[in-house]
Amino acid sequence: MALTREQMAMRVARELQDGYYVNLGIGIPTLVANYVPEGMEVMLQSENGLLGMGPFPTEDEIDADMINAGKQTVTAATGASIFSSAESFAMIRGGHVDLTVLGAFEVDTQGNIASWMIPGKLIKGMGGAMDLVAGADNIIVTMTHASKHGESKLLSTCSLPLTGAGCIKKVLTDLAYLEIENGAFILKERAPGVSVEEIVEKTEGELVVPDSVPEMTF
Amino acid sequence: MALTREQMAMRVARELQDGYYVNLGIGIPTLVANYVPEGMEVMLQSENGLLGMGPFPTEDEIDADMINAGKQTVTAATGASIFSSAESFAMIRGGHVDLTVLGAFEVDTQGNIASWMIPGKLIKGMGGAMDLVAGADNIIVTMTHASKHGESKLLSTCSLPLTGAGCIKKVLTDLAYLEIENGAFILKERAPGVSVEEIVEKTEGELVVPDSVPEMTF
Amino acid sequence: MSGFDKVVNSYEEALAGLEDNMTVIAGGFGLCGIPENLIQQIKVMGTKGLTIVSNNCGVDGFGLGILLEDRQIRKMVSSYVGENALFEQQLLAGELEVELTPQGTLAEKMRAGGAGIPAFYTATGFGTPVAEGKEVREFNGRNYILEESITGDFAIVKGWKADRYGNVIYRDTAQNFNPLAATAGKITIVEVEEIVEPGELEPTQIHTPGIYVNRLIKGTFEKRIEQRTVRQA
Amino acid sequence: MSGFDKVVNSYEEALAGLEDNMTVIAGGFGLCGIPENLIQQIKVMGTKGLTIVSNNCGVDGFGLGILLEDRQIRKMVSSYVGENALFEQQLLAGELEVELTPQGTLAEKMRAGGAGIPAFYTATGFGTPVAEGKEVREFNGRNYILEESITGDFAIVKGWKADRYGNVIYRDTAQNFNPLAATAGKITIVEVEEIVEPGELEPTQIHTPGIYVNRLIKGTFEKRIEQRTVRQA
Repeated sequence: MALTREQMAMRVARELQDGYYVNLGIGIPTLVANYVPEGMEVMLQSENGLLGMGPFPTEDEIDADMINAGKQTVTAATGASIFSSAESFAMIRGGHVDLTVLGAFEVDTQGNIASWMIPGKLIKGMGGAMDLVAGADNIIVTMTHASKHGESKLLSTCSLPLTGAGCIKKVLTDLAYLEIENGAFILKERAPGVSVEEIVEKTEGELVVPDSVPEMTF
Repeated sequence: MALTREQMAMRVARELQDGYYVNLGIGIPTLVANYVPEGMEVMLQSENGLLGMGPFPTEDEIDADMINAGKQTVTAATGASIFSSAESFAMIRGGHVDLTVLGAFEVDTQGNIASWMIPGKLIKGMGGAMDLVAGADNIIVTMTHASKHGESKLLSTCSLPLTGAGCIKKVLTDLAYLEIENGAFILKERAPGVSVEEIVEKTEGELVVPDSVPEMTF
Repeated sequence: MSGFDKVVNSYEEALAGLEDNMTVIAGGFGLCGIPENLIQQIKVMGTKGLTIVSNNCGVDGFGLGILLEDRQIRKMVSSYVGENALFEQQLLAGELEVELTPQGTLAEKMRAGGAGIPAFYTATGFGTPVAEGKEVREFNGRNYILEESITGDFAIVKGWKADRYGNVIYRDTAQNFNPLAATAGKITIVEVEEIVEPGELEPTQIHTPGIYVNRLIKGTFEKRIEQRTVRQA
Repeated sequence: MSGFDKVVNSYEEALAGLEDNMTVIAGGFGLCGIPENLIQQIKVMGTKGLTIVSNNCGVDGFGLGILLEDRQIRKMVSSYVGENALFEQQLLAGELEVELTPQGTLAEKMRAGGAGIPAFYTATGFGTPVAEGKEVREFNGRNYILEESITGDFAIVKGWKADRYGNVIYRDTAQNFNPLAATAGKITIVEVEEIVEPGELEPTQIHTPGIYVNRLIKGTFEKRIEQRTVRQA
């Protein structure tokens, strides 16, 4: 079975470490915050200028001046700091964020990522995604392994305009967890009940399959 | 009579305007603060991170955490702001300071200034002087017109290592107020009782003497 | 009053001198911390051909979006413009130009503009469409692109409190691009919720020193929320 | 405690890992806002061959000046080093290297180092000895030189108050280079006068967010004054 969005978030959460500063993109990455392991603390960075993002506000707490990068109303966690956009991206660009999790349309075996633009459709803009992928050492991309039409999103060369070049080393799809090394995807783990064959079939870029590919457990 | 240090400060103070943000260098420039015209307010920028420098503290007010760029204990004026060195030089380099007054060893007809280094003697460093002359549109250099040995400091080409190139337009010496235009010093005013001949004699760089050179009055 | 008193008493006075085809840098992120009344005044003035530098272009009917209604904007420099149907329509019709700029690069371009730094290198955008036509240079084995700074004829800024000298503090995440925009305008106008006397703000806690501020005005603000999200109490 | 608790309990622990020939960035301007106890600990450790990046090198017998006594400093990167006879003596004897850097350029190099900007252009120093060997480029009709950023193996910083998470505020002009140094160290150590609990500092008023701080320690400080100047009450 392919992973649910919740399971994908749970799997990403296993990469967290106590004391990590983490930037979570919109969508599945946001859900990761719900699965921080017991006894561990992480601090969420929101690129509009908030380090230490708390939960959504109650009706009474709602404040138009307190939002996250998705423009949702949020709260500040204990020990938060709030600053300008230049300071926020100084942190990001300077490599001070420990883990960045974001979605994508495509990833390729060179570590390229395409996530912001589909030519011919409207161009909404890259927001902070280009800064995030350029600035972080440790990035996990979360996406479905293939499109609804079965076309692989793990490619030898991205077909869409890039968000960043040569910056991705870890990909979690609904079928597998893979790492990118020496111009190939390395299959590290598979979703429960998903066969290696299915992953091979749905991976267009070069895929290295080790002798043993453990199944994820939840 | 050559101007005294106090008279030089008084003359510079006539260039002030109400609402000016001003950076005053060490020495004669510092004295300018004592001659701000009645009914006018200026705000002093100290490049170690203080906008709105107040007077020296009383014995009771002395605070090691409150100093100026000359490392003297100072106070903050009403409405002051205090910030980092990067912010301070963003202001300076970005051209936000209205007037900069500083001393020099030499100035030349190309608007070059040498003020920080005498080869063979100890090199103490340029501090903020290179940033100040590069960042300000409106700079007044204050210095004696000639050395104690009678050697002119207003040259066709500076002999000492430069602090800044092509950035000086106004010079006040103990003998004259001059502006630099089209590769020459223009004699604008002379000190009371100082003859045009004396100024001509003590100016090595090309000097333009208008038909009328008013005497300064104090 | 002192020559440092930046307070003006009307939005007409605040935006005096704004002309067609000028560049305006605006603070705000989404609808958070936007100079709502200054934008409204630009609509009233009907100034045309504007280049607007702002992370977003508001939404239909609010924020910078209202300047699209009478086609006052010629060009937007933004990182994300996905919240606005009229924007899309004018863009597709070729009536509006857009220069998409990564969010962090946009923030740094404003800061650099205000700080007298004409250009800087960043890894952001290397190998992407953003790098087209830009110099690439290697430092310590990594590739970076050269990005030039931005300054504006005017900057419009939303603060929380300011003293009469134009020392400004921002509230919570309404800070965002505002202090950067404030440094980068030839003329910087700040509208705030409250004006206090000089000396009332702690000097070390001022976000925008008054030296950057030319005009200051007190406004009232709708503060519309773009994505209202709540949890159960 | 939480993984965000940065507090260490001894200066030995604070400077663990500092080795010969490393680069250390230090906050402070003159003797104001210098990390006195961290400097003292480096003296005790006897680490040699250090490159120190700091606006000044203290005075004879205090601040960074004490690291000259046992020749622990190989190279200083500073804007002004005129307060120190031992410095002069070692420089003239060729025992000490100095890279003089304009004060604003030094501040910006630290900020850029922390912000992932490898280099920037500035007009400061164009046409002077500082420009030697550096690229000159024209932007909008004016000449600028290319300056590269600075990072350090360690940064040593003096704050006023910090919470356990390493969020720091500085007092008055003791801020100076400290927040810039804090961003530019691979390992950043902050010593402060008071440590408070997370939540006690107002989030918008924090000068150095805790993300930049690796180790935090409470110290006591002499705060020597370099130029004591007073007026009559």
